Amino acid sequence: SVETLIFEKGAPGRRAATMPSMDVPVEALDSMIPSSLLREEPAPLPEVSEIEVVRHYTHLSQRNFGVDTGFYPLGSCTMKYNPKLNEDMAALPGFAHIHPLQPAKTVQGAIQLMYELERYLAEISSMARVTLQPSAGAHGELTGLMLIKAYHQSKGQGHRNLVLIPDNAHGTNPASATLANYKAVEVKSDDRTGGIDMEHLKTLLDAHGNEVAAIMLTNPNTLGLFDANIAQIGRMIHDVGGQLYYDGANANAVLGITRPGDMGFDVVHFNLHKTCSTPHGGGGPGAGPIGVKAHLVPFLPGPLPAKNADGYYWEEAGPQSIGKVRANLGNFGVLVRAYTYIRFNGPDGLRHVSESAILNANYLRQELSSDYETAYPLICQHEFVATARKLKEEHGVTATDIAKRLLDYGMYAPTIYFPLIVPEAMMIEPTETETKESLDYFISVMRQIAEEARTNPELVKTAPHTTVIGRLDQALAARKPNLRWQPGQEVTH
Amino acid sequence: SVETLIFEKGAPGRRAATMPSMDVPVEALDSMIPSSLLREEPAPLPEVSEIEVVRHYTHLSQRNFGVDTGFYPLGSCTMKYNPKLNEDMAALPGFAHIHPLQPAKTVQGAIQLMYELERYLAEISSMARVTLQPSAGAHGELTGLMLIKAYHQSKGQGHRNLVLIPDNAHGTNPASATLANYKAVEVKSDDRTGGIDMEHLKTLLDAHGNEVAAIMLTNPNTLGLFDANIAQIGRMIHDVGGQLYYDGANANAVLGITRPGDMGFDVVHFNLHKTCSTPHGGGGPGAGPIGVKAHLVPFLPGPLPAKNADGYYWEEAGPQSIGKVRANLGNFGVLVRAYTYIRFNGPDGLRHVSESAILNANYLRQELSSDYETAYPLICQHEFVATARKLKEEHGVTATDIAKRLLDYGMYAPTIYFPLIVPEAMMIEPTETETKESLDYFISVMRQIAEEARTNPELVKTAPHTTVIGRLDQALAARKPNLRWQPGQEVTH
Amino acid sequence: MSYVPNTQEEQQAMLERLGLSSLEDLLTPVPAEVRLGDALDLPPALPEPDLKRLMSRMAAKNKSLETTISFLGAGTYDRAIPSVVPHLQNRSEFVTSYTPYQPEVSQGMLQAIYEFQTMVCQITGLDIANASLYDGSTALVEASLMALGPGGRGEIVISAGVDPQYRQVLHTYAFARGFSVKEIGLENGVTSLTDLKAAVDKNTAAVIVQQPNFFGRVEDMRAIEPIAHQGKTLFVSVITEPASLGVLAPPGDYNADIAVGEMMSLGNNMSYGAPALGFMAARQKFMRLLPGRLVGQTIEEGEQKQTGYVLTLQTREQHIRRERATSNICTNQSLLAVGATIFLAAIGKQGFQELGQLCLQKAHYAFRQITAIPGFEAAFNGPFFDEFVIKCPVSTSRMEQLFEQAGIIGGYPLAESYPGMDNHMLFCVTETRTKEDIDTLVSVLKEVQA
Amino acid sequence: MSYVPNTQEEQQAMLERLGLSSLEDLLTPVPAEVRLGDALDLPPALPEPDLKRLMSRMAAKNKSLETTISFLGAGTYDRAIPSVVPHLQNRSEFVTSYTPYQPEVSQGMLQAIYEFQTMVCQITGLDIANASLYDGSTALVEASLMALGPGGRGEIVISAGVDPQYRQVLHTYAFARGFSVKEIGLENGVTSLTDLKAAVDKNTAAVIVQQPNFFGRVEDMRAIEPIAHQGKTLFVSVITEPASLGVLAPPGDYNADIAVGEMMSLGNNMSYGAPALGFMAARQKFMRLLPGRLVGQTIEEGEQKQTGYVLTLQTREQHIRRERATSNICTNQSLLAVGATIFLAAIGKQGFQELGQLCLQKAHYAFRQITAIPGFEAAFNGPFFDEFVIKCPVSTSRMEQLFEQAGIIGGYPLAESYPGMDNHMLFCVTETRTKEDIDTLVSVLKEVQA
Repeated sequence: SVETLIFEKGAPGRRAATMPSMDVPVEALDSMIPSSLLREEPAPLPEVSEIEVVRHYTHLSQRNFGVDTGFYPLGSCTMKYNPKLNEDMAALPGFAHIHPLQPAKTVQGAIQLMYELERYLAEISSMARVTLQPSAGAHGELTGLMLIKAYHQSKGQGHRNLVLIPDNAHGTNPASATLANYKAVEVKSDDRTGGIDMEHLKTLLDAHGNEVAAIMLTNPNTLGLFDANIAQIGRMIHDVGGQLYYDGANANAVLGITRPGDMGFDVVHFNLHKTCSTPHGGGGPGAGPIGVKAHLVPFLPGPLPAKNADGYYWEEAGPQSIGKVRANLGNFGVLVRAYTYIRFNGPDGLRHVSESAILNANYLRQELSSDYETAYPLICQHEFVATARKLKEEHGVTATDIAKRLLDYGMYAPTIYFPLIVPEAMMIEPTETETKESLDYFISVMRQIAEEARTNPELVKTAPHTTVIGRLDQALAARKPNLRWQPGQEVTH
Repeated sequence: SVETLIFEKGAPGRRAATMPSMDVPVEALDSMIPSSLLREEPAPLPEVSEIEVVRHYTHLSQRNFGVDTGFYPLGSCTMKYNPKLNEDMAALPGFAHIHPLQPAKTVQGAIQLMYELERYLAEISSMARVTLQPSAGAHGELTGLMLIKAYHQSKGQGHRNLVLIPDNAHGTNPASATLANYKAVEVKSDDRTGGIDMEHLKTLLDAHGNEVAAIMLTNPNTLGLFDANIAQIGRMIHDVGGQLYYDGANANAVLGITRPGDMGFDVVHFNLHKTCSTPHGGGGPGAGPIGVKAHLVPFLPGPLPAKNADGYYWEEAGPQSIGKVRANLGNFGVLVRAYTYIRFNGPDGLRHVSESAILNANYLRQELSSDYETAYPLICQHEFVATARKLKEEHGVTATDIAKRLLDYGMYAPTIYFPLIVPEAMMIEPTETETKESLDYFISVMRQIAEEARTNPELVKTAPHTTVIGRLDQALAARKPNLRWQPGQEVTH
Repeated sequence: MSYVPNTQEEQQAMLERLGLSSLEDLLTPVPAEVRLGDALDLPPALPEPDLKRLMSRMAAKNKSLETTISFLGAGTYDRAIPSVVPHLQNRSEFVTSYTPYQPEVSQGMLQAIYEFQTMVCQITGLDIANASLYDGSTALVEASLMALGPGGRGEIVISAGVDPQYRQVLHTYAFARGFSVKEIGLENGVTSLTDLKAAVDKNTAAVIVQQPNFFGRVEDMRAIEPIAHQGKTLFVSVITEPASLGVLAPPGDYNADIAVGEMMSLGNNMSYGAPALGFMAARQKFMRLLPGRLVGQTIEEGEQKQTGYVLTLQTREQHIRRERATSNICTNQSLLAVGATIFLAAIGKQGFQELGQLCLQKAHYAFRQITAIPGFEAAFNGPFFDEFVIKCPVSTSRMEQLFEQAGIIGGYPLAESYPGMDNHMLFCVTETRTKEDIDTLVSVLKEVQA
Repeated sequence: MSYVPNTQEEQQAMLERLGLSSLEDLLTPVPAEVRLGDALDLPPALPEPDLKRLMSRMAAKNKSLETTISFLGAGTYDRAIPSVVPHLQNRSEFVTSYTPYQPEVSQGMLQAIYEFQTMVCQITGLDIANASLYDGSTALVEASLMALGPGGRGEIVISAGVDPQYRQVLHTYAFARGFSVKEIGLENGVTSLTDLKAAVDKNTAAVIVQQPNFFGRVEDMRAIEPIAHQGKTLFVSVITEPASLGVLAPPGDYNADIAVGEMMSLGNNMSYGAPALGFMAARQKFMRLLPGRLVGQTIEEGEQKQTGYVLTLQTREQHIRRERATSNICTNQSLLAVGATIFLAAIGKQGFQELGQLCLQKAHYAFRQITAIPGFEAAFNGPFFDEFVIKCPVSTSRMEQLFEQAGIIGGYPLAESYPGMDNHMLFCVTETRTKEDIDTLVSVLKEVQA
């Protein structure tokens, strides 16, 4: 079943939405704008009626999987339940219909919310201040590195040009380092613990300590393992004059249990769309606030929310600020949802979130271990990495095949082939909002798939079978990219 | 794929929504209510978490067909597009969150809307006044008959106890007559025109004219045919002292073209959920306002919206009123949607609605006629009745089979086996909101099904094949009714 | 402004297929003598944005109880609706669907209604329930018609404690259908057992009592039941405030035959009082007499034998039975039933208890505070749920002025429905009222100068 | 208050499977020295109804532009959003879905983004577009980074007519990445062609001009283009008010290489300015240099060969290319792109033209009315779209006081971003402002005493 493109629907002259009436006297167009600057041909947008718009996008939605339809055992992305309450709060007219340049007097509630959210996030991460500007995690990373750069320059340490990044890090880490004009240097993982290889770190610091601007870590790391050496790592980096950056992608494991600031980190980003339950929206919007220790505060982008006897206001950044990292004030609509989430849970609730996420992950790890070797057979935190290495070697069934077969059973797939250091990796994060029944179903399906791999590998290798479409030709898509519809285009190729 | 019942989900102690906090001093329960009147066991409602509630009802919605998902070629029920604008207007806090007993001063907008809607409906139907109280068409019918009864009694004609009803009328007509303590008398249809058999009517009136309280008609009738004798029928009924009741189910054919009042009717009901685009909601809510000619106004239920120099208010009913037919003031949420629809369309738009509905129906009638005989080969109005008589005789394929097979093609089924006077009837009403493409697709599918019936009747007789479930055992459901879940119940039987 | 998708060109092409040249040609079956000459005299069409502005202004002329403190109840209750409810209830596959006559593509709605029927049974303690009725008042009428049956007994005995509007509706139907109604007076705000005893006789088809009654008073249903049941009379319980069932004994426990009432407040907006959600639950033996739609569980005809849901026992209904049907109901309140189902699933077993307790405790706190103010007296002495009647030191119209000045909406004046109860107001306090709200009311009352 | 479904009993049972006795046992990998001793110092949990009340009160402290007349633009535009847009955009299968890495169960989102990419091309007149970027300002940065490439030219030339916030962001990135930025001054409110000519040299990677510019003035892009293109410099057009494309020549027509900007106003709420919807369109030859996600059409591997959609050219992206990626963007603005797609489908070809014309005509009406008031002068002379700068007879802070008293929100004071422009205000009039609104503004201005 295919849903044709909106461009293939409708007929000339059809329309859906009506425009406001033209209630002012009308002047000739070219009396206002020189003809040479006027549009010659109308944009060839669709010409469809309202019922066609409604059915088309309703059908598209029905061809899409979401948290509301099923389980996402997806590592490092914390696909938890997105409360409807959050959506309703963000839709309140006083939040949804305000302009970023309104006088402060007319947006006291909005500034108050951002003021308080900043303080909540600072408390959760043990940081001095937080900027809510960054739009997503990667944006936060880059902002954090900019702050570190500005800090080093202020100390006459502008030459520091290395950023240490573990070999199991998210791809955004090295990419962000490059964008901030740093050189990314890989730090090896310890085969046994999954944490930083302390020897390798020491070697690197001994050789290049004076060039190190920062280390970027997530803890628990992408293996779902908490690096017990974290305090020691912090001391080592600080000793050579470097800064510690905390990638908050895995913060769902630490709420109320441990705080990046207490671990020794100087900068931390949050992924509010992971940790604080705001929806992923099929890839965004997110929000990536960053918190910093006191010594980095002068460099924060401005403005920051502030409060005095007259009420809330925006305080412009000081002279050392790196400047704005985006227009306006941050992804407010997302921030309202995160604020709602924090107030709903309270301190005990947030801790219960992390404990429950950890329990669910360990439960899956334990129950799956007979069929899927865990990369590191240790108590994990909110996620763990299993490998399909054996099934591949023995039956030719890959992590991709298993992922695709899961779709047939009404679930999404784990993150696969990441982290890069684990062959046929399947990174599994159940989150705290899944029921035991849901986890048990996942376990039974994973066992079933292992059995299928052993007895009928072709079934798995050709999966999915029950989805609206089968595996797609990715190579063709990349070789002959078709990125937009053109009139007369029937099918791609 | 089965979705288990909500009762089969969850676990003891689980919960979704949270209650407001108990912020007043708490007293012992039995100090307030005698123990004998207290509930002993809590109601055994589900114990489920929020994610379970969300997934369960999301899944149920996905197992349901609606106008937003596809075409309903459904006669006499006008399943047209339900504008999202209507929904938004009904959800405005000033409409959605008001109490029916608020002082008039605090609900001026609500009374104004009902005041104006009453006048719009009166204009559309050519009636003197309208009551917005009835909850649905059938409720409107009964209310109308009550008015007629009160009117006759006021004239010393309380003995009139017959209501004439054509043999092709909706089932609600005779049922309403019975409820109003009338005897329903069937009037035959004319084989040639589909309208009232004038001879039979004359015979009935000659014999029982003095006993006739009313005749109930819809025009166009359930065959989709406009009865050209309507003015004459009106005169005949009035001549014997009877009243004319207009069943508004088919009003989508007459907007701005002809009006029940001008045709001679004394009472008319509207189905706002048909004619005025308010959604059917899987079977309700609807709204069934009735309009009446001036001589019936004193009998209307009260209160009625009124206006004076101080603003809008509710005017109590007079001494001849039949009294209220429901609590409060009418299905306000539905009325807001209908008001929105009328204001959006305006007088020209409403006429265009009916003309387009008629065009779409005739287009289908014409294009289907080679495979499906039309009961009456005449220009129809908003709907028509085709018959599968031939396919049944020659291939054993019934109207039911065709209906079920349509489901496989992503469309709903026509109304079947109604009206009762047409064998293997399929009553088809496309409405004005379907595109030509949608009609052409329906035509091609109906032709395809006819072809299937001829070449592979089994395929049609065992349809549907692509739905989430196949044909269900209706006989079993009625023989051993299972109307509720019970603990421990695994499956029905 | 139009939702008609086809353009003039497309319509012309379709007309050509019909051998016609204009839309006018399709109207030939409508004789000239009944044709409308002019355009309808209605306001001109408005584009969506202009119409939104007009409607928003009209809505803004109403004082929304989302932002106004109100103590109105009297049959319609302000309720805290969890966010999940509208999000799910308003899924367009529910909203825009037709009556589920084709079960293969309507399993979602059918299953939701089956769950609704079950939940109605769970909270009322009765055996079976239907798929909904228009509202509480017409549900009461339907129960009366069931009790009256075809011929036989001809009188309904009803307590004056039943919502006055419901009684008005019953009288309307009694006029049309031809049966009689006898009202039983109240003593200390509850049904007079003496009068009731005297009223019930062989002609009595049903005894109808509301619990809690219109004054919020808890009736002694266990004492009423044997009186009602004397001589095979049916005992019908009316419930307008379903939150009470979280605390009070349900109809099943006090041996009611039928329970009817209003469940709109469970998950649906007040919406100026309607669309509402009438319900009916009954003992098993009345199954084939129930009015309205019923959803039943069954299995697939084919080999798979999957469990599924269908509209069943349709032979009772008007579209099959026609003039022999005992009810003419057709369209009902399905979407509101879905709302109530989601609401009850969301608050669940524990939440439903808490809901009742919150209403009870908050109302009693308000009652204690108000009756402590000099000049404000409790009208009755005895148990109540979340509503109570206060005799005020000044007229209710004066009270309403004071509430208006304070920007709140107070209680409901009773004199119109209960002659003689001048200065009496019915106050309702549900879970949506905070202590702060109640204290605001109390401070307004304290300012009243007798 | 918790969204954790499993009860304590269930968690205990799971712990037992793990051979553990408490949740605490799972935290052993976290060393004591970094463990948090106390509970977090956050406000206590609130149940949903209490939290809703708190949030509603906080929201009520903001003046919503749904009910307040405003003439603010300056990069964020109030737009009439058809009701269909949020109803469809907010379908939970879109809202709660992940990045569509598994195309077989994500065709809906993928196809919607493919349609978005196409529509961006249709309105900009360029060949290709990506799946969205954070906002207009970061889209401008991404275009700059594309132009700068790996090594090579090192300077971006940007008009002072580009949104001041966008330029601030560019400067921030220039600091971090290490490139230089040269700003070109304005003459009569538009980019100085003389200065631009003088500024572009072999080190210029891109010339960036906003159309219409921050003052609403229409730049002569046809005159700028040859200057920008001298010596293979890229010409980047910035568009913050996409409604202008209904009337003005699109970037493709004036030979821009890249167009970036902000499309939040197409179907998405203002939401205090964000989440926004950065877009990027470009000529075909830049395909493999585009940052961010791209959706491509392809076919099934199996026999059916159905058409489908996938994320493609992922080897450009950070999760594959890591430190060699040219952008680090990962999460983008998919859901807002879906909103814009539905918006553009709903208003369609004709509506998009009308939208531009409504903004243009209404703004010009307002301009004529305002400049007719003694003391209020047009700051510039020349074509503008839906924004214009007025020199007021009193200070802008005095103006803001007057607006506050009148209960409206006026224009945007320019002095902070453009030193020397004291008393200057930027007024915006979109299709959402009625003649009545404009006349209200005019009557407020008429009261101003110099």
